[in-house]
Amino acid sequence: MGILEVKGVNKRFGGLQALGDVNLSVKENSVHAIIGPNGAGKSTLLNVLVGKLIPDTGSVMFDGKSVLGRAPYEINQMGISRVFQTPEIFGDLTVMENMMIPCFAKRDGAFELNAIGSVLSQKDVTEKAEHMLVEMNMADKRHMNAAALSRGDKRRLEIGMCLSQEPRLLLLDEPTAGMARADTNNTIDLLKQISDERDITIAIIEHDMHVVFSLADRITVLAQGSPLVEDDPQNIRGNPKVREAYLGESA
Amino acid sequence: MDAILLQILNGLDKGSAYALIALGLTLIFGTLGVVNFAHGALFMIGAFCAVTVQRIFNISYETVDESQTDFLGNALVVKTPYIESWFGPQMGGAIIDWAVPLAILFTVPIMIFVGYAMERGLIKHFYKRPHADQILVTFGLAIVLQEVVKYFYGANPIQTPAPEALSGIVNLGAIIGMDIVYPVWRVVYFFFSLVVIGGIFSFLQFTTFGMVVRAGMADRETVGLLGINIDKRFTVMFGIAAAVAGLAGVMYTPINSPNYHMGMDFLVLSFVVVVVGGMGSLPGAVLAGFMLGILESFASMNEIKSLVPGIDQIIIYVVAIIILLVRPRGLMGRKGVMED
Amino acid sequence: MNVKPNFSKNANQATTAPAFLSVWDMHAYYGESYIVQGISFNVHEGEILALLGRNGAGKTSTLRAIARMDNPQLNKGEIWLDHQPLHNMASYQASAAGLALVPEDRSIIAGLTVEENLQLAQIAPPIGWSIERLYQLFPRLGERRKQEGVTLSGGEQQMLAIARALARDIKVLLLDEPYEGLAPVIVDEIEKTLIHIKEQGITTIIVEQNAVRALELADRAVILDTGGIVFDGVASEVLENEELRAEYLAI
Amino acid sequence: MLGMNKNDTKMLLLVAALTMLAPFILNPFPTDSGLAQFNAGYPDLMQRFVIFGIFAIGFNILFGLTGYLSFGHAAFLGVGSYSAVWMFKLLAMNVIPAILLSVVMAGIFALLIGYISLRRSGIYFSILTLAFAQMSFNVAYSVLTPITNGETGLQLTLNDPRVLGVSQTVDGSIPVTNLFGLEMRSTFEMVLGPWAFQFNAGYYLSALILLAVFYLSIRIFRSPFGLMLKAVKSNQQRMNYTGLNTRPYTLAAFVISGMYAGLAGGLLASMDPLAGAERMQWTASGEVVLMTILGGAGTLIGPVLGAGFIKYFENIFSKINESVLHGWFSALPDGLEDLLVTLVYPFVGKGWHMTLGILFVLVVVFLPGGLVEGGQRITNWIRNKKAGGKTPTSTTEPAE
Amino acid sequence: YTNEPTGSTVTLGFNVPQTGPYADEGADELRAYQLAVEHLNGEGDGGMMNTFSSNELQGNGILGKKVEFVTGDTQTKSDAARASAKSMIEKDGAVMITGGSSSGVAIAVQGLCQEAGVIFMAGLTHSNDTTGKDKKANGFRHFFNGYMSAAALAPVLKNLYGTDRNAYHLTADYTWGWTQEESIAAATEAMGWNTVNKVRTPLASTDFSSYIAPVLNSGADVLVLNHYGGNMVNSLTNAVQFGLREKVVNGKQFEIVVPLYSRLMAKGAGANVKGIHGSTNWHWSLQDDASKAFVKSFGTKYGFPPSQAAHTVYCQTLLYADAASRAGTFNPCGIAEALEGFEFDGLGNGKTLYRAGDHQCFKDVLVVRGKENPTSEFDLLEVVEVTPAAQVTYPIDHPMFAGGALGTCNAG
Ligand SMILES: Nc1ncnc2c1ncn2[C@@H]1O[C@H](COP(=O)(O)OP(=O)(O)OP(=O)(O)O)[C@@H](O)[C@H]1O
Ligand SMILES: Nc1ncnc2c1ncn2[C@@H]1O[C@H](COP(=O)(O)OP(=O)(O)OP(=O)(O)O)[C@@H](O)[C@H]1O
Ligand SMILES: [Mg+2]
Ligand SMILES: [Mg+2]
Repeated sequence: MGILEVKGVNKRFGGLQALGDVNLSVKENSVHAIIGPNGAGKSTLLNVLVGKLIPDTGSVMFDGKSVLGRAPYEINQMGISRVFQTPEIFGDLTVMENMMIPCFAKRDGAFELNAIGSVLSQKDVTEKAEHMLVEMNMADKRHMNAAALSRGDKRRLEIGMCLSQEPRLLLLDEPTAGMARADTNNTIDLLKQISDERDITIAIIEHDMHVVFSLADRITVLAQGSPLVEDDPQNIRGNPKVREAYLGESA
Repeated sequence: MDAILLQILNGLDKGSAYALIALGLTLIFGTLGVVNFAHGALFMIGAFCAVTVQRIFNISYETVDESQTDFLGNALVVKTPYIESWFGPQMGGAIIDWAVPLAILFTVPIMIFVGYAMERGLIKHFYKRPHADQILVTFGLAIVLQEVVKYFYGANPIQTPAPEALSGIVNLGAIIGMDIVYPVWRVVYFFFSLVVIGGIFSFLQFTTFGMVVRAGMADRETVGLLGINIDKRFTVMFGIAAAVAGLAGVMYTPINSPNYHMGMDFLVLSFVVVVVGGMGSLPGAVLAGFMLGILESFASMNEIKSLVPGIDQIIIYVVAIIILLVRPRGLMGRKGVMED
Repeated sequence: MNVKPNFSKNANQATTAPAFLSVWDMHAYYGESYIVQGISFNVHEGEILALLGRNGAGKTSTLRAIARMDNPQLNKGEIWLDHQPLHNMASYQASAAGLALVPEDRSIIAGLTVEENLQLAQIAPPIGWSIERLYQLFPRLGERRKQEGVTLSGGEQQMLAIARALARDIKVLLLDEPYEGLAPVIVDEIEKTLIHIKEQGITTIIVEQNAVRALELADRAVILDTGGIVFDGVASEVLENEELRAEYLAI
Repeated sequence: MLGMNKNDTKMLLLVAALTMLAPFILNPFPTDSGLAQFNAGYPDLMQRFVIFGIFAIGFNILFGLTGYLSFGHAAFLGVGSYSAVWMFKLLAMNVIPAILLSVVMAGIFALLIGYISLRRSGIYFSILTLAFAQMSFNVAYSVLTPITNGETGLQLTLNDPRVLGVSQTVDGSIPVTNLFGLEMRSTFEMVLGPWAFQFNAGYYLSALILLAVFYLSIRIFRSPFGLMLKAVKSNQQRMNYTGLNTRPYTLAAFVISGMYAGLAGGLLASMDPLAGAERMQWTASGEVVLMTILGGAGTLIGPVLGAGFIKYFENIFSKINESVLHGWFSALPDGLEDLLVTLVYPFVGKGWHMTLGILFVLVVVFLPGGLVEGGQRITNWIRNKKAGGKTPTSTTEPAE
Repeated sequence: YTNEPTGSTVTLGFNVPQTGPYADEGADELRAYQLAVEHLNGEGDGGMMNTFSSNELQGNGILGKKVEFVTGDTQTKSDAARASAKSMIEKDGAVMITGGSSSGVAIAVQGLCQEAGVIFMAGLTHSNDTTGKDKKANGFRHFFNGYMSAAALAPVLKNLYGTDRNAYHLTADYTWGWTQEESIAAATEAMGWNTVNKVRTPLASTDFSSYIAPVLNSGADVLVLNHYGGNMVNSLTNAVQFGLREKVVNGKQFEIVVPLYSRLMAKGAGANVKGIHGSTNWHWSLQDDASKAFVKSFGTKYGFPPSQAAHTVYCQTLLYADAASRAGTFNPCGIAEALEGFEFDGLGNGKTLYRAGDHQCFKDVLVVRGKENPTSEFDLLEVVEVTPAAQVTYPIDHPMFAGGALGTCNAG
């Protein structure tokens, strides 16, 4: 029994079957990669998981509780955090403030807030945010407005924000797209370290096979809205169907 | 029955005014994304174009009539319009009589120019600025325009009658054997607004102009990258919108005598109409205009008023609230237009 | 103006052909922050140039400045394309002169369908490939022609952005991370397309984090670091130069 | 100090000094000079400065932090005023219960309207608030006349019941508003040579309240709550996916700012016990929007400056008439005098609207951040001048 | 007392609408005020000071003090009007406030003056309430009111249109409209008319067509427009548009009545006013010496005849000055005492009484009609009847004026 159980999820957009009978089980504390051609429905699946979309049929259970029908913030409070394909950050706020906001969250993701603001808790938050900035290698940009970051930096910031929430399930939609090689490697290391040291489960969508194969414990290949295969990384690499539909010769 | 038909008619007629005013506003506000608090002022300037034409036609020479006295007891100075002396009292009188329709010819270029000057001189710099700044600058502009008009024309309403031939009443019910009389000019206004609305629709529908402007609104940068000079098109759009506002104004003058604050009187209403219609939707604005017009007419019926006292005071707002709660983006609004 | 300016400092010894696109001493600012700090390079007709560098190096800013976007502001410098002085132009004029930029965020226009996004590119002359021909190149787009552009999957959007550039008759194509977010098979496709485009005589500048792929495709490479050029030479040279690779590309 | 950083403390102290010394600062010209026309240091206007300052500060908590542009805030001001006047009529002439009731009533009203309006965002929200406010205005103007006294406005009369007090004083007039006996209208006049300075009890009460709520707004801006609101403004989507239910936060901001408006309304009524429906009209809501933007939305001090600016024009420029102008220019030769009067006259007196409109345009074109930015530019310029050299202007820091 | 003048001058506060819909009326009032000040200070031809029955005023200011004035903008809003009045009292030291062009504002400012301890000489305010339920000891009204309009109009209407009529009222939905509607309905019903309907229209209406349309089939043969200002111009224009003037109902010609006329505003309705009856406080075409003197004085200075608003505020200024002179003080209580029960003549409306009990002036009221063949742009109305004061006088405890109390004079 995985921490995340997706059963028989269907989603249509008009005439297009974006998700067709998707079943997926993600084991606790594993890194589960979802790969597949463009338009396969990977992001759509994530949208269903975080409550942005409501599927036509099917069930989604997180930690034994149903996710469907809950508002995005409630789902987040259950412990699911998501990095978007196009970075969603607070453009008007500084990098530091961006990082501080999720740091106000408690361990389980619920917000603890004090409108009058006790000095002490704010100090904790600042420290934690500072720590996270260092970890994401962004400390020198802390006073910049987030909108002015380069794209790779925006993505790193977003990952950092999601991590500092200390979620139980982290959903990553192409986290290293547009990231320089060096930072991609750093991110891989960071994610590895996180999945090893903390009990965070990671589901990752990625087109960069280097990232996928360095991280994933298990891989699901999605094609035209349905899972094609689910297997260990080595087997996926060798799977001819996957090669044809997705990897091409270059992998 | 007659009474209800009459109110429907009246609602359509009121609605045509609302729709026409809202149409101009939605071109600027719903399409260009500029919160234009000066739209009422454009409407007002259109109306004063008619006043001006009337004044110009009435420029007179003076003769002294010894047989009569003025209020101070001096000999009366009689004024005769030059037009009457040039074309003879008959023809000249007719020209003066037709001042309002003739003013249309004069209004369109003036309004396009006003729109052009306004956009190039001021609004241009505000497309990317926050809506709040747009409000401040257009509100400031509206006040200035208003005060200039007040300076030259005073604060009281100025009568600008419809031509004699169009100012009577017609019996619209005659065909169906009922007695439904209605002022001719209001019928004219109704059809006039249909023509203008139709014209604008077809212009935006059958050319790519509308699509380009919409695209430019969503993402100016990218449209520029595709080789399109979007600024020019925005200016044109602004000119058209100003002209529509002006036309709405000119034609409105015989219905109610224009005064310098008539724009402000219509401003809130026209914003409500546009938003209820849905941002970015021209048909929405027109539909909402007619709908609110009809509802307003019904709400002012005695039967309704006796059921819900004061309903005519608030009907527009009640309807606006209900529609916005039931339909998040108004009647026909497009997603993402001015939702932040 | 017939004299073709040749501003080359030290570059281009490899080839003697005159420059088709010249960038000379370009300085660009975002408001008060000085980002592009005096860049000069040349591109020859029909060549593919890879513009590389880590996140925040200024690659995007350079492309945007060349495409004459309002931001960053070009405060000093000259850009010549085929005898035409781009530096005096606005972006729409640069586009008319034959320049096309595929921006990193793809900039698909909200509220417009796929087809309208393409039509939009064919309003102002000069007009390039027909829409039908583009659909042949990217069948996925043809299938989704009535769908709103922004609801496309990430990869599909990328295709649309490239197609939109080709819908115009262009001389120079500026690609900002075209492979980002694309499945490996599609990357192969696009690479083929780029080669195809090159065969048509179109000049290309490609910015890419997948440096190896970009370098394999490109004839020449320019490496940026914090707003200045640190390498300008033949592409294969970079692949061979361990030091460069490690220092600037982390590969 | 008091949990604020150094800059904020400095600003609070500055505001404190300005408000406390306002009777001096606003009366720079000797009473008999021609320029006395520009003096603003009389009780009524000073009261209006601070009260509308409070209104604008409150509005800015909603608009500056969350970006929700309410076009109906005047309704809360109106509700506050009506509540206060009813309190004076029914309970007592002491301003404390009246002000408390206005804040509470405005809060309840804001809760209702906000709860519904906040289901929408952007322009749709603005129009919803506008619709509610216009409805309130129309209803107050006519249908609810028994409660609001319609067009005339709710006033005290000689036969108000007034449980804790008298209906009329011994000399047969209506008692006046007071704070435990200190009459709001009592004014101490200090004459210093040609100058006369007025110290008014009502003004100082309002000013102290302004300081308190200004401090509160600083704390809100700097608190995590304020940060959350700014984040909501910046990216509501991300906020949702960070586990925050944004609705209660925006609603809280809405209610708080509504209560500020109610407080302002209550104070207005306390200074001058009248509540008119036109306080709720859309133009009144528009005015506070203009004040906030003019001063600098999202900045702490901006709204207060904006409020002062507009009220100053309304009350001072509108009073400059032709004969005042002739008075100013009388020293000049006749022809020149007439010429100058003709040139200036359209912009003062009945033309004060024109000047205000022109200034709106100029400010927003040249000072995109409002008056606060103007102030910053001047300080920067002075600093640069002092430094003597050409230090590049520092990167635009948020103007606060 | 408040603002006791200590120097050689005395300051009066002229508080009129300078912006908003009544700006032109406000401007005309200001002109009249300036004229009055000139005359009080001995400049100009003296105007009605020469015809005024009281001979106290010498052209040397008031009580020997030169008259100065400050002006303010009421914006036709109670709040703004009070702010403006306060600034005159607190900053400029005005001992008297006068002006106003609407009842709401007049009542609001009257209340303020009562509290502040200065005299308020109301300008154009026609609501019964100003000297009815909202009367104040410090406030005085020279202008007539809704009741008086009705009392003057009714007999004329009876003569013209007979006693068998069905009246339909359109009424501006606020206090002034209500009091006028009540007054007219009562007066016409008393002479036998039937009131078919009383319909309230929102103040903010600009287009009255949806209120006019039902009139067509209501069986009414008289339409009474209890509207003022812009409302009146529009409702009248709309009524004429719908052909009401040509309509024949039950064999009777349909008639429109506008109980309160303002010549300035009527101009906006243009030819639509022709033949339509109403009442007015005063009109420049009156031929008594006082009116002629005032028109001459005003017309010579400004080039056009004064409006009724100008006339009433001019009178109010002279009356105040005269009362101060007679009382020998600027103390509001002294002045109030001098004004209460004061009888005078020579200010244009014949013999007039400032009644002590409610501070309302009782004088002749004019019934006017829109002129068929105007000779100039000012020549819009013609006087058809001068209703004598006695006919419009009502007892102080008349129910339409009940509630409220004058209170006692406050000197601050
Ligand atoms: N709102 C929508 N309306 C219509 N079609 C949609 C919508 N959202 C997604 N689609 C379609 O659903 C399919 C799946 O999209 P999705 O974004 O999930 O793909 P993906 O697997 O994430 O692809 P990529 O790797 O390119 O990001 C695509 O063909 C897309 O065009
Ligand atoms: N709008 C902006 N305002 C201010 N600074 C900006 C803006 N956009 C980018 N910058 C800054 O300019 C620098 C260069 O950014 P640019 O986007 O050109 O980098 P890049 O090389 O394309 O990086 P990436 O690989 O991450 O896309 C970065 O430091 C970035 O923070
Ligand atoms: Mg995707
Ligand atoms: Mg980039």
